[in-house]
Amino acid sequence: MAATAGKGFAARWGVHIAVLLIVIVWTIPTLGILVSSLRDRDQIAVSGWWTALTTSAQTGQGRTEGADAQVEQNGRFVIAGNLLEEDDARVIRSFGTRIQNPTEHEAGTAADLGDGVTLQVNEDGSYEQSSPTAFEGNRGQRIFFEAATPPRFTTENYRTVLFSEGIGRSFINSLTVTIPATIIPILIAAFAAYALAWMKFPGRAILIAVVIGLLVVPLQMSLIPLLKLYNGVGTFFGVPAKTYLGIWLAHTGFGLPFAIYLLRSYIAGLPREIMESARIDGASDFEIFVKIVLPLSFPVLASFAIFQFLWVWNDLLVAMVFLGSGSNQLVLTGKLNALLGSRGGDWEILTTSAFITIIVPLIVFFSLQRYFVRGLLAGSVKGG
Amino acid sequence: MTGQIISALLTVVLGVSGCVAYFWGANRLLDLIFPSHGVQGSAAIDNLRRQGLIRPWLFLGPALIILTIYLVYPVIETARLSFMDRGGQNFVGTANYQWAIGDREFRQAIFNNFLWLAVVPAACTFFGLVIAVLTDRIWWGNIAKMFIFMPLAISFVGASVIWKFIYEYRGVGQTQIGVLNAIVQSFGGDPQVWISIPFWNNFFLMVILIWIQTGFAMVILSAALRGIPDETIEAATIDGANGFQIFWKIMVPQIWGTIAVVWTTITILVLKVFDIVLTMTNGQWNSQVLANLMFDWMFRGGGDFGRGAAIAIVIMLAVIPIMIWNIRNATRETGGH
Amino acid sequence: MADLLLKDVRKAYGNLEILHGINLDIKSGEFIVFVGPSGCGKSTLLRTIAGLEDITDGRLEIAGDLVNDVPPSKRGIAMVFQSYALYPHMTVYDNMAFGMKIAKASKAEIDERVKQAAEILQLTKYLDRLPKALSGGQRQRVAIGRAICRNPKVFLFDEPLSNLDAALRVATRIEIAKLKESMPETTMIYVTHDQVEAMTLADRIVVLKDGYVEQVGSPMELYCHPGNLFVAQFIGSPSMNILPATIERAGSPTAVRLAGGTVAHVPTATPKDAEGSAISFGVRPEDLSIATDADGGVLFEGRIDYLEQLGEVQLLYVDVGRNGEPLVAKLPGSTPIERGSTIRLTADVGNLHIFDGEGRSFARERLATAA
Amino acid sequence: MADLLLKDVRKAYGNLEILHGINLDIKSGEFIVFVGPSGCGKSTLLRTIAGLEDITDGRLEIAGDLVNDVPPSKRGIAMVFQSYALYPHMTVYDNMAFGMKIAKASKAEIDERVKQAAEILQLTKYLDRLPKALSGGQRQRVAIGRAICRNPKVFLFDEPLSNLDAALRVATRIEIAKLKESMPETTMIYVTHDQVEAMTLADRIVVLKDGYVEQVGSPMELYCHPGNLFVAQFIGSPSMNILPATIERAGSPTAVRLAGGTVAHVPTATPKDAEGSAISFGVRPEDLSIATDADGGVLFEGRIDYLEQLGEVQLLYVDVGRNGEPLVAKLPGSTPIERGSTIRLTADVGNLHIFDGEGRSFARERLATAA
Amino acid sequence: QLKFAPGEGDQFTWSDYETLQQTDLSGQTLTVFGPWRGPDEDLVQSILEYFREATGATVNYSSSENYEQQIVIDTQAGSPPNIAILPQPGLIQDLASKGLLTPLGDETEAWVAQNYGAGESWVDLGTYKDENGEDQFFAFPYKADVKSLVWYSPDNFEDAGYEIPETMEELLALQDQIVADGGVPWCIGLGSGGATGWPATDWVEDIMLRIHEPSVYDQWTTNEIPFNDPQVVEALEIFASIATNNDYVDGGAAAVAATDFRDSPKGLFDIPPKCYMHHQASFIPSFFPEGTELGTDADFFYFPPYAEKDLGRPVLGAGTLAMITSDSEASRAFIEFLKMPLTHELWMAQSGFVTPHKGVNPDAYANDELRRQGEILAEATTFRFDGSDLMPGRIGAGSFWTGMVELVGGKPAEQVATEIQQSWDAIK
Ligand SMILES: Nc1ncnc2c1ncn2[C@@H]1O[C@H](COP(=O)(O)OP(=O)(O)OP(=O)(O)O)[C@@H](O)[C@H]1O
Ligand SMILES: Nc1ncnc2c1ncn2[C@@H]1O[C@H](COP(=O)(O)OP(=O)(O)OP(=O)(O)O)[C@@H](O)[C@H]1O
Ligand SMILES: [Mg+2]
Ligand SMILES: [Mg+2]
Repeated sequence: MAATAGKGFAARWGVHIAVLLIVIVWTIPTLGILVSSLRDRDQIAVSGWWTALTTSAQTGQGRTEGADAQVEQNGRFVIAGNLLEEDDARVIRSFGTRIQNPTEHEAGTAADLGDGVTLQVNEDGSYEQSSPTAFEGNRGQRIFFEAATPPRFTTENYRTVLFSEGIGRSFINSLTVTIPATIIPILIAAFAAYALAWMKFPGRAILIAVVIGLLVVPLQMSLIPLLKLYNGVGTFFGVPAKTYLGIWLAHTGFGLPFAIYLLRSYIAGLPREIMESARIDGASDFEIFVKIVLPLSFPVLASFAIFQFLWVWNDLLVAMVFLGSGSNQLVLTGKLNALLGSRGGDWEILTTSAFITIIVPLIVFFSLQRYFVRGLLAGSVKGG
Repeated sequence: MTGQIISALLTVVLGVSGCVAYFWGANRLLDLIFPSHGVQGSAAIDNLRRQGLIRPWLFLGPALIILTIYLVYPVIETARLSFMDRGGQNFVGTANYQWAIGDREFRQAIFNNFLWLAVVPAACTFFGLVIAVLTDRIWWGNIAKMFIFMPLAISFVGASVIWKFIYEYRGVGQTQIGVLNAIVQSFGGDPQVWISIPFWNNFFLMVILIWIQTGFAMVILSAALRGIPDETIEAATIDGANGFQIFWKIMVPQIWGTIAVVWTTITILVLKVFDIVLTMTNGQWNSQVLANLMFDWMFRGGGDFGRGAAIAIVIMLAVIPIMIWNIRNATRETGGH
Repeated sequence: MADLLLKDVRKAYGNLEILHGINLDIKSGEFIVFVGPSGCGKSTLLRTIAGLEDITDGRLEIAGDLVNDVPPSKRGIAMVFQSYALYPHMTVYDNMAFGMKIAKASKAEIDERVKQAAEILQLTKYLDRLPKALSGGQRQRVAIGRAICRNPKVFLFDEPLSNLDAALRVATRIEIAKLKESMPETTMIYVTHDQVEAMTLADRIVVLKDGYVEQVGSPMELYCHPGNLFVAQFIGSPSMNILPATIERAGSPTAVRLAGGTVAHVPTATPKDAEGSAISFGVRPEDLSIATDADGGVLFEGRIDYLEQLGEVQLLYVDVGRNGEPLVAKLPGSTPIERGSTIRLTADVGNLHIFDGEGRSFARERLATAA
Repeated sequence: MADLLLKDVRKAYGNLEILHGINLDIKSGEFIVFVGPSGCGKSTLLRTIAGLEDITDGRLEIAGDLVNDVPPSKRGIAMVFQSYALYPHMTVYDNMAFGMKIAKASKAEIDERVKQAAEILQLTKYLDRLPKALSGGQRQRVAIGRAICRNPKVFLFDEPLSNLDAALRVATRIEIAKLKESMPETTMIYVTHDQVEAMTLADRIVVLKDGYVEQVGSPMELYCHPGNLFVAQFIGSPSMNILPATIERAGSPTAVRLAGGTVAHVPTATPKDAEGSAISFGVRPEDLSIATDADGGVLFEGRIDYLEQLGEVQLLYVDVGRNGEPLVAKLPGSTPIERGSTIRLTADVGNLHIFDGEGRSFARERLATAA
Repeated sequence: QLKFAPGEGDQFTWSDYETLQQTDLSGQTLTVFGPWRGPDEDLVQSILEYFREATGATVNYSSSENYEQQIVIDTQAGSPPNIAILPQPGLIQDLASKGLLTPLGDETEAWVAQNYGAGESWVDLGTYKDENGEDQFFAFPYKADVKSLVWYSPDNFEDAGYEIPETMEELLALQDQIVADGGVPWCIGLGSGGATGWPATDWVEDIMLRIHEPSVYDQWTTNEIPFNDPQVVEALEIFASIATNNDYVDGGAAAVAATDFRDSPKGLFDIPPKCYMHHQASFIPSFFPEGTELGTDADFFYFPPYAEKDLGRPVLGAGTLAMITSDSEASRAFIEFLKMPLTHELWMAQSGFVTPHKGVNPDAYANDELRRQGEILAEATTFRFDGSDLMPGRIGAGSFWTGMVELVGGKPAEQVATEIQQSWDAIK
């Protein structure tokens, strides 16, 4: 079908444009996170993230040096210096000495501050203040200015996050939790889904109903009874209650209803003749499942794998409860979370961690995408 | 570090292979106990019949056990707690439910939940479907999909930060750092405190969930779309159907089962979702929803398990119609089997 | 040993009964062909035998054992599905090897048998392809290959050659015949629409109609002595011409008066009480020939309405005044005939058929005793 | 007006070229039949014409317009797919009505046309069913019904009758012929494996092989004057007997010496330089007859190896010493013949064919000028 | 790695360290669960390090974004940490009443009464009803926050010529003065995600302590007087008169609820300034723009009392309380550790730590600001713990918050108070 002969101009470009529009709308918030993760906290809170991409006018303030920096020139006392740091890329447009009016004077002009005192601030930040009388005090004049600020980004946030202590360990912890917690439910659910779709036994309809019903069980409700159970089992066998096995099973449990539900609906839709044909070829249910159903269910297995991976990867609560919150057991999300201050204002860290955690799921998404093959069933049956 | 990697690898391999070993071994064992190969005539057939009785349960076994422990047992526990007092120690009859019915916030939450249920699943499924279809046939479709998928992968906290910065409000005339208000202001409008406008704020919160969950719908639906036999689409093209007609009349009906799955899943998710409400408004400005209310009663300030459990049970009861609808679907599908 | 016994087998989908009590006794090693109009239940019957459909009622025995509840894999069958039912994710090779792999055959044996089947079916070039990259006929051949690679007690073929071209069809048909010959113990049940296949392959043909068995018999039996109107018309192509007639004189031979007034003397015995009753008179197109003057018995005379040249033969549609329904005659392609001209046709009396008011053949008593 | 012009049309899947430059000029209102061995590219060619496959190279014109890039829906075609391609979620009625609904036909008109098509195809009972509850033949009929409900400029049929029983097949074939007659302007392109269909329906037959056009011509032309060995063997069933021979004397008639030593005088002109060259000699089974003593020219003599009774005719497989490859003869069913006996066969010299070393007919020059 | 080498620096009471070394806990594990994360976690770890070093115990500290939820789950499920440190008395009450806490004993109770400034109020704070309804001392206060602070920019005050108000009357006058000068007096931001509204509760509590006797405050937090008592409504109205006055708050009343509490102090430092004052607890400097120097660029003053009411210098504060959730030798030793002045001094010497412990050396404070906060705490005639924390969670971390949002949204104080009272009634 991919080869169907030509389409009109509208059809050919319309789709591209429509998709592009949707993608843009969808990406704006994500882009916001990305940009924010490259800014420092102060910027995040004072200007919209989209302004970070362009040169913007921002106000700043500085102070002239104290009286001890003054030199006497031609009978006037002069203090000279620079408001900006050496490598500051800002260009000063205007300045003022009263905070209420920071743009009173244009850069490069001399402002009369009264009593014969003049102040000139140039675009590059250099200033010269001169006065007929000697300056006093070691706190200089406050100068406010408006400067054109070129886009400023920092990778500092990423460095903070990526090089924080123990991040490697929590990354491995996360993988240790996530990989089995993705594969185990797939296996268990696929078998169950096959049984619910293609095997005959009493109570099948009821089981399907139960599975759907269990979809809705709020995770929070299960935590306490389960942890109690774990502790009970732990003390009974004299083993720690919080183990990897425990968290795998927990994630498996929470992911199963959806997995069974999704897989069953797909597996039930496979052409019946193929299954029958295998049956006639002498295959047992187990063989049919492994050799026919599994390969043909790749698209749906892949999509479930993507989600389960994602949920487990981004999960914090279950990991904290069933694995523990000590620094040795911390999963990546937990670790990143621990980087945030107690009052959670560290948006730059939040956005940065959001971007760091996104990478692995995206890789998973991309690598599983190719199992979304078209026409997997093509050529198998005629009619229908 | 390497030591840790090795032990992690070992754990992973052990965990996964244990699971594989169960299924393989259990089936093998069944074949050994009731052999059907190499046994003559009716014995083989009898054994086969026995196998047929047992095998479904081998397949279902682990799932059932895990579901029972991890979900059924907690549900029963929850149901029990919903008749208990706040500490879960004393039986209080239906007091918790009576309280709920009389509670203004609870009724508010029910109303809002209906709004959510009406909008979010439909919107997610619709957008997901449209995107899945559109991206399916262009060369950069996978990349486009990745962008739609991204919100799902961004941790929830990350997402909530950015939506904060979308709805952020600064006083009239100030520089807006929220995209929405910046746009409104640039068109000469007055900035709004979006999330505090009662009733409408529900929709602003819904947008977030739609933004996140569309990727979910998209992924599942694109897997399903790929399964549609191309021939039927070709036949429709030849019958003169245009893109829209093919979409609505040929593709959608054929993946109807999957659409139902996506719809159901998102509906249930909507019933369960509380983090959006929690982080954005915590139910203030009339934006409460059941799940957040439940969470609130369960864990806030020590919690009241009784009431939390009662709300949880209400949430679960809300799923019953969806359950019935799904079972109907399932039996219709399998009717021919 | 693979006798098959069907006793009053019924199959219903919901309330809709498709098979209404089928009785068949198939001997081990027989080659049985099911024919019947589209939708009469051939595939259903085959699927029932395979165990793919539950039997709603009745008994199915294979080799003496009741197998109503035996799963397909234990019935020792191989089947070619009408809709192919290929494994879409496996190559042609794997599709054919699957059954043997399941049966744990050795690699070498699998390879040999697959290669051999591929050779026969001219699939060798395509062994590495997936079904979706095959043409319709190639897919069908894979489906056949899959069945013949295995070594079952019973073969079930559901229209296995429908998508093949004539040459391949003949070749494959002959291969199937050979296969049968090489496995004298194996029972084959074959559904087809092709008369030639049915006639050449079958030991016995089962004619089905609307879920009932109409007649069972050897090909020639069905051709020469159809038990009823339906079978008479169904077997043979173009089908037998049926004309209304009345029995002028019963007995043996029977004198039959055709609508046109001609009287034919059919060497079939009729009971006395049938005299004067309205009957159907049948004659096959190929049994008709041009009446030479020498021939006394001109049966029909009419204008040639339409003429189809098929090369070796030609089909004549002759208007004999049956409300526009033409009489069909099949004459050698070489006979010089012109459309529009009038023609006189006759037939050997031995090839004339008569059926009573309910469509049953008057010769059926004899058939019944012969069966 | 729906002339179709294919100019050097090529189609490749990846590196695999399936169609190697097809040239065809189809006149508006013609009935064209594609025949060819399984996998030769018939479906592919049809799909290319429909616009379902991109043309890799070449030009496709419909009614004078280049349509290489015109989408299928704009080409004014209806198509019956080899694999049916029914809409699984629609009832039979909706399947058939879909095209018209799309075209915004009135309810009444849709209803009328669907009902009428269902009547013709004997589907009336099944209008409310979903495809999955139909038999194979019923599904195929729905696919046909879907096409004939519409009113296209070009009809494309891909083996539309392969799953139908003989009677229905004839009936449907006649319906298609009638349909064609009622729409003289409509072009029909039809893929089939059935000789009878090809011969009876076609204005012209296109013989394809491995993605090349072998010969195009009217049915009788192909039958009587096959352009090459392939066509000669492909058209006609059982296929033409081909035997090695040498030209003893070129000219007209040509004297040909068969392997057995017999000399036949074939009334085909051969060039002088062909004298002494090894050629192929062909004779159709149905052109063979038992040599009476009166006949001078006994062509073959041999033992009857195998005998197939088809009712009206019988097929004889005669061992004439060609390394076990038998000569096939088709004789009237009534001729009394016994397996194992020796038989002498002859044929009318007008029905003998000779082909040069490359398999081309010696008569082809005449054909070429005639075309 | 110990932050300050034992024995070095005489601002530390190093003798405590030697005492601590007497306790040998090697081989024992102590799990501590606390609210501190990020930079705060580094601080608490630096303190725990001394405990590890001296006793040989393994100390695992953990925290979580959902720590309130987590502690409930862990204790309920029977796998609690040894020590839980929590800032919410309401939550502690809950744990205590379910019998999940171990009493610290009379001795510790007496120790707090003796050694902490305003000791009795701290003892009250640590005393909760156990599952039998009996009062027990469960929670040991460690680390306090001073809430009665107003932050401002000295430069801006100087430029505008404003004086630090010494009384509430002066503060209210200053407010009008600023408006008259074309400025905006206050930045108020109540936004805090799920906890939106809480900064307003601090305002109301501070006002309560300034218009009524402390006993009224206590009656209020225990609901002995209803929430909609006129005395409470009065406090709400005073707050509303500021927060809903478009002239008084940056961005106008609408912005109050919408602005995040972490963003709102930034208005102090904008050019031109968006506001001149910001009422917030001692932790807020972490949200000041980077490079803001305390003392020069930003400073605080005590939220003054009404001169006419003569209620002394009330101070509103908060703090974290340590409890034994799983008793062990190490847990006990840890509580002893918390009693040591050294444990307080070590944190004081870093940042963000104020303590009512009278035995600590004030020299240990890392800077003047902390020291001044410590002084405010020490000079307090009345110290009251954050009222919303004292109230049951459903109120203090629920309807009180939402009520405040509604209040600034323009709902009459009377009605807001009545609704909060109703929700309180609902959980009785
Ligand atoms: N997707 C594909 N990729 C590669 N080869 C293909 C593909 N589809 C078809 N083919 C090959 O192209 C050739 C022509 O196929 P096509 O379907 O046109 O044959 P056909 O003439 O219709 O045969 P049949 O009569 O068996 O239906 C076949 O050999 C087939 O294997
Ligand atoms: N799932 C079903 N539900 C209801 N009716 C069905 C179902 N499957 C088949 N039928 C009906 O049963 C009848 C017999 O079908 P079957 O497939 O056995 O026919 P068949 O003889 O194989 O025909 P064909 O030659 O066309 O393949 C048909 O009329 C068909 O419509
Ligand atoms: Mg069939
Ligand atoms: Mg084809």
